[in-house]
Amino acid sequence: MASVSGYTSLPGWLLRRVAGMVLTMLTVSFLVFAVLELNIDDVAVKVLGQFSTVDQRQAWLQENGYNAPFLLRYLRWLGEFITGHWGTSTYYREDVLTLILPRLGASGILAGAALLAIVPVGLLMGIIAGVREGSAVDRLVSVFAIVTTSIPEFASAVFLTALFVFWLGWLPGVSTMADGFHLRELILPVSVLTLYSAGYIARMTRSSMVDVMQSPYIRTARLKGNSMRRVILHHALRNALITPVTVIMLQIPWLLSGVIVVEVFFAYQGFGTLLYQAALNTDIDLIEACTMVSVAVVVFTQVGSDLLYAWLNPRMSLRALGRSSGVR
Amino acid sequence: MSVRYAWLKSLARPTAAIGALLVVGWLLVALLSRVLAPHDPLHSMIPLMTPGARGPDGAVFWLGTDALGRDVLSRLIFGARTVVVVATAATLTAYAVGISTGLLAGYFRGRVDTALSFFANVILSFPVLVLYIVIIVALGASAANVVLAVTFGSAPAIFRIVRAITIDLRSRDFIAAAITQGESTWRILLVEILPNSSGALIVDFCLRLGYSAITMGVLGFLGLGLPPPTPDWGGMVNEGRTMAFAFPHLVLFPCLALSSLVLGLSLLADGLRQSAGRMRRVG
Amino acid sequence: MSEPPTGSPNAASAGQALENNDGSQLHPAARPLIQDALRGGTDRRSVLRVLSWLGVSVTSARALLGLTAVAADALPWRGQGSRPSGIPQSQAPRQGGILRFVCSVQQMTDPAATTWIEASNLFRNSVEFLTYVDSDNVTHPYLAESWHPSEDLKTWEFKLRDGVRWSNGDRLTVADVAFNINRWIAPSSKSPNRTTFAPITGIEALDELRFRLHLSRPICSLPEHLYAATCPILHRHFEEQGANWPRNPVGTGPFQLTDYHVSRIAVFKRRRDYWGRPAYLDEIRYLDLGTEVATHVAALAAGQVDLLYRVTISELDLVSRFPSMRLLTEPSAQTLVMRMQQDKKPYDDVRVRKAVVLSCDREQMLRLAYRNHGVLGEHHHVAPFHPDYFRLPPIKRDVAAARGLLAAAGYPNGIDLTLALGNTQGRYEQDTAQVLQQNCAEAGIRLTLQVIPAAEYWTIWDKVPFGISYWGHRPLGIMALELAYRSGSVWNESHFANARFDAALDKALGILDPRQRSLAMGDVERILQEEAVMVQAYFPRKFTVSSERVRGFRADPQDYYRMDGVWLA
Amino acid sequence: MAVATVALEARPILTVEGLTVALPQGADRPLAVDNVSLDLRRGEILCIVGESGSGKSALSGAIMGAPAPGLKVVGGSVRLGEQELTRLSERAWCRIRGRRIAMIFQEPMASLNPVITVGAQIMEVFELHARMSPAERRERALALIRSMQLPEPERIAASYPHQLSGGQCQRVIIAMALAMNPEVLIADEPTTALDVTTQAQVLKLIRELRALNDHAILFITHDFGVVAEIADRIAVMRHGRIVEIGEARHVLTQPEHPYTRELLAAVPSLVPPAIDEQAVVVTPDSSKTVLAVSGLSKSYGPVRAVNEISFDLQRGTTLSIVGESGCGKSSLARLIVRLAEPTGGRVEVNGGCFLSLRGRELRASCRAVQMIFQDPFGSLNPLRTVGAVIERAAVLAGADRRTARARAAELLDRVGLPKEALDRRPAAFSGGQKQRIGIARALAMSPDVLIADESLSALDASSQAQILDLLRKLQSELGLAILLITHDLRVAAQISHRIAVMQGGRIVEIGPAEQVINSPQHPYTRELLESAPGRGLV
Repeated sequence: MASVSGYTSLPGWLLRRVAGMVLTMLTVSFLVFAVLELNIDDVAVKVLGQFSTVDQRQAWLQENGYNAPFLLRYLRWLGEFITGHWGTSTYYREDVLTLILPRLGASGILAGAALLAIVPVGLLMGIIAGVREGSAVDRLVSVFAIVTTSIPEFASAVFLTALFVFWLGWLPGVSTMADGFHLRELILPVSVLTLYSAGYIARMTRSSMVDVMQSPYIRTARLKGNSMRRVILHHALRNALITPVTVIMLQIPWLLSGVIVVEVFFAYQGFGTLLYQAALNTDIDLIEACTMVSVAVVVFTQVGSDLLYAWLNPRMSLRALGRSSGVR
Repeated sequence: MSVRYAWLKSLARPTAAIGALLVVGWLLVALLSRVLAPHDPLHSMIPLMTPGARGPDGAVFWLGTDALGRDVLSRLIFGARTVVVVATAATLTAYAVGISTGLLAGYFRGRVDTALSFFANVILSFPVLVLYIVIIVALGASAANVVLAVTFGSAPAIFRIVRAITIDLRSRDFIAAAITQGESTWRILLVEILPNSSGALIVDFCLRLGYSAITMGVLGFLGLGLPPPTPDWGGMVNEGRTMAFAFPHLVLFPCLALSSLVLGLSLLADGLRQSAGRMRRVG
Repeated sequence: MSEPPTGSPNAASAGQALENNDGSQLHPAARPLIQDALRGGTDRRSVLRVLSWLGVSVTSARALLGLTAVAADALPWRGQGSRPSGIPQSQAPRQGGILRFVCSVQQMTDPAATTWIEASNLFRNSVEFLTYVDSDNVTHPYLAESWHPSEDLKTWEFKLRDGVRWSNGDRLTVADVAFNINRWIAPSSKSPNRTTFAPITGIEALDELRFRLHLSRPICSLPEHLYAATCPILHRHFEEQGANWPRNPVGTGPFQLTDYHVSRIAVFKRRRDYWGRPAYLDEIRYLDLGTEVATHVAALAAGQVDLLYRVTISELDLVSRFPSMRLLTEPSAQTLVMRMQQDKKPYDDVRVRKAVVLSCDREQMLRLAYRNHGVLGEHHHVAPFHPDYFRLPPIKRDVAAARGLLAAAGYPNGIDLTLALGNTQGRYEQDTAQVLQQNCAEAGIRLTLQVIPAAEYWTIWDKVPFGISYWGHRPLGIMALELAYRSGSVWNESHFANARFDAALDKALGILDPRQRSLAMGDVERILQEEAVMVQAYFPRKFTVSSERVRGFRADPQDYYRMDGVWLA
Repeated sequence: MAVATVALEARPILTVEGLTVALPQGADRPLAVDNVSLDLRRGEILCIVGESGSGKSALSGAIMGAPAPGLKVVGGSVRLGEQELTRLSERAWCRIRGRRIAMIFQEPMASLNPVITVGAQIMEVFELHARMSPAERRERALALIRSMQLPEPERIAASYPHQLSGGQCQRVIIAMALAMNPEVLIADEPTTALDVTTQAQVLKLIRELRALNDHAILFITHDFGVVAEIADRIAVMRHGRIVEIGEARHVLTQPEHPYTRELLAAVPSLVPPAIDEQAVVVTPDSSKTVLAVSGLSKSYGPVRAVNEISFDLQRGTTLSIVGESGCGKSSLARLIVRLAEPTGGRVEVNGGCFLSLRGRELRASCRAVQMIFQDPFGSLNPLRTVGAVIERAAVLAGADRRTARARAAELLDRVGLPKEALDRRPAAFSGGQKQRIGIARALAMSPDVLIADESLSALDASSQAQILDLLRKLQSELGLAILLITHDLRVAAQISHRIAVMQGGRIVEIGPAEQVINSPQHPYTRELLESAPGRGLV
């Protein structure tokens, strides 16, 4: 971190952000607990099945401590959660931790693959369009970007499946990875994700590139005798990529728990489907654990993107960072 | 060139013009839905007729019929009304919440700002889908819940935009002048700051409308959307999806409709952003 | 009682060749039934069915009645029964291979209390039943080698098959059976068997393999009930070892459970030491691909799976486009019951209920929601092809009468009702509801639909005043009525409590002679229609799809899929 | 006067003939540069002077073959030595720019790449134009930095642009420009954004480098003071054309073109105008103190921005507070007007304590002190018409709606704007006119004290002069007390009765204007006076 202007308050800043995260997680977990209170008595029915009698359900609720006052239950859950006992899922009958880890892994693979496709495509298009502002390429990229971000994920999923699975038969229809990992099963979900967010990244990179190309130091670079190519490579890119790179970091939370539609459509056993199933089944321990994980991911990526921004952009002092993080 | 003409001039740009055309087109369809729709969207006739097929009484079904024999074109037209009404209502409520909190946080800063920003951060990191499902399960699926759910999803983002603009405008001299002349805070917020942020807000409003329409589609797709038989594009895609490969028209047209509306809004927003940008440079 | 026709040629020889499996004395009712059937009085197939209840050897009875073993399934024990005839004989079954079956893997701990048919299909490969009922509803010996009832049908004596080994090595004895029966009828039992077998007062062990069941009132079709999904015979230490079958899957069947992950996968491997003929498949993998049936079809098209559990009407067109997919279909008594809870306003007024039933257009519902792939129902949950069905005068849709009833009930300008549904079986539930919505609109009933996510619907299915619930196929009409409409029954979702109906039900349950029983059923059906308990418009056919590699698999109306006869070409 | 003339070479190194640059359609005139011809000899500094929009920057861009986006060279020729530049290929231009002809810019901080160290940006010039080993390049860069009179070259080379001051950045840019010892150096408003003292040092540096390496320098500026300091020859530009060109002394003392004369007259001189000629309606009443500030201070954490400031202001008199940027003068203004809360001290307005007022009373009594601002564009709400703004101010001062409308018209007339201005939005006015509207708005509250925070620095010379006249007229007519905040001593000299000089948050000297200017006591005041460019103009 040498380049971050030597502030000793780096640990202080990090500490403050982690404290912020903990407070956010606490508030979110409390809100989730309160929201789920709306249909608390469904939990028993979900466990005992629809043919259990009312008294059986009451007995189960009593036995598992669901009849205790709301606050006590929340604090008990919090105590267990902090000490690593994330509870057992009422739907899957398995320990929450052993459920979440493989799903996180699966979503990690999907997110990684998606980023591998989205980032180069998005950045490249953005840069080319930004450099040649107003040219045919620029208009083409802008139109592509606007059109692809306007098609909802589920629509493109339906079209791509109809095309590649049923009509051409090239690709597997489902990515359950039931018998081992098959790269072929990743192609369709990743292409849907790429289609949706590559356009967004391209547009953002383009506008950042356009701003940089109009700044005074680019004129200085040209008037120093740099050829256009050198101006772009040595001067423009390093400034233009600062914002896009940090915003790409903020795509990670979306790739984790936001792509539920894609995961549900392709029956991909990822973190999104787990969260969706948990929500449908009012599986309290699982919902809480998933929420905590997704909040942690959101905050870590925010902190990560701030640090990346400070590291790439020496102008940014850490104190300024603290203030700006709220604004971003 | 006064501000009012700037808007009109911006529509001259090709992208914004196409965008405006699409948006106004769908608005008209929504307004005149009763007149335009050839059939009653809820009336069942012959199921799964292909587009262009002719019914027994000679009536042509331009876009075919769905699994229950209802005319897809009429459902699209009435669906436009649902999307326009619900998406606009949702976006407006999100804006009401977002603007009021954004202005307060941006103007007063200090504890108010920290508290509201923290709360916005909390909602942004809250898994919105859990909230959708719990609301819809607890209170039942209805247009009001979709509006509530979309508002919860959009308000924090709007809060942030308005807050950033307010912080920027607050440092301008004409606000300092107003303060030194004893202007009341409310008038400063509503007369001096808010109108000046309208440029950026209108651009975002168009994008936000598109986002709400897509969210309604996703909710419909996951079966959490508006209750049947309300004609709603997301719901139509969900209903038709299982037969999509045999009868693509059930899914193709609602997706095209939704995409074209969102495309129109994005193009309009893009056009307006260019003109707002140019205005800022000229101003 | 119609007079039996006289002078059928072989009436005299009826008695000689008939005998019970266990050689015991023939039940007195057996001979008159044969003579009546031979005289053409009652339908031979239902007589064969009754005889099989009475413990009569099916082969001897069939010979007498001149029936061939048309649909008898492959029976797992050596030597008896033939290959399912529907499959071309040319190819000898190939040993081995892994079958991938798309079926939701649900949470399940106690097979006796399971509520999902899919879950019963899983453990059906590992744990077995006392009797086996083929798709012609004829009951065959299974774990019970033979049985015979007392004259008053209140005492039933069973003899277990010898040499049957549990997967943990123990021998199957009466102690196992006693453990299960007592568990079912215990007051604290969470299993629906408590209602079905309520009349059983106790089980008396005669020796290691023979036992008697004592009943407080006669049930003629007891052996058939013993094949219900919730009646597998579990090991006697099942409860001591934690009463969680997936955790320690002890069973007598041809497959052994090795992996069980809810909502993901369940794996069964073939048991070498199975007492009957070992299965052909090496391994069965049940894959849970979620509730989107379209995704299942996509997986089949891409060759990732071999067999789907079921498909709904919306996938038919897609399946027909793939030559490699084979559509298997069966008529089935599964149906959608749109019932109204009698103790909730405004449904407490019979005129309101009648108005809803009268305004329903059954033909349009079947045509639009299920594209005529099914049989019209008569709002009393008994299917025309049920053996104990009694034909009532046809129902006519009468919107004017419905409107009149509403006015009489105090709703001159229409009424607002809410119908809750969960699409638990598929999109056609919602389509059916929307047709009812249009029908009711004509009668001034403004029906709003409340669609709830499937998983969530099971928490409120018996609480909503007016809701759609799916009922699976049962071989006898009376079985469904017993569980759904007898007052106080576990699954009585419509809170229908009518003494006259309960009495009519008991009467029908006690009658052996199929013709007499269907007469009694007439009263039962009439009460349900008069009380307008439900709108029950049609009985949809059952569909499933398999790739052409799969052989020996039959679409069973009850979804009771036996996998030991299945092999991969 | 200009430094001793250097022996000029006969043949010009740079000759420009009939150069014409077209503006994009829709601009207010067709051509940015219209048929300009000039030549430049080695060792000579030719100053091109003109108001903003006269096309002087467009000219420099065209000469470097890189016109600003939207502009296009449509005619004429530019010869560097024998080489005709207008028909050069881009590759050929890359070999000339930075090696034979170099440029320095107006915004020093923004003209350096923020993410690359300053040293690397200098070494890049050697990389482009010379074959050197990296070590040699680094050595040459450090030598260059040292020759720019910058302290600790190693630290400077390793730091980023935002870590250096404006003056240091400008020196780095000059180092970059002169790295390959180019024959021609174009300087486009290099000192406009700098403080007076830094500006003086940079001008001195440029003159020394010219003498040392015999560069031909084309110096572009709008400030005649700077022109007087540095120019050998002067060219005056207006609407894209050179209206007058000649020896510096000749053009400054006997300008031939009327426009040149007009420009020269608008330059405020250090000699305050004779008091008597003012039509005094309200005599300055030295007895009545309208504003008394004592011990006022404000600190942001460790930094004491305003440190124990005390002064008082009498009715009808003007006090100027002069200081360089960062000395705390703007913070002082904001403290008085209660836009910021002080950490100590008292402010009394017409005897009453102004600081202790809260909420409603503050709003009621704040009309006594009004303020006009620096940035004309930011001082008016772009969406509201001028009439609405002033009427609102009048209503706040207690007038009812009807009289407010009339009052607005009267005030506009008083500040010299036409009545039709009432219904137009600020975008339709020039910088000077916007300041007048600001003044009208302040007057609507009929204040006793008017604070002008750098209200003139954003205007060009002619508008500055007009606003100064207006303020003097208003003071004499209304008995207004004016507190003028500025960094420009000459502006202060023109209007103030008394002047206070601020440095590091403290008032280092205060007294009658004429005494502070002619016999300054404090050394900092003396340095300020000497740095003010164009002393020769007096």
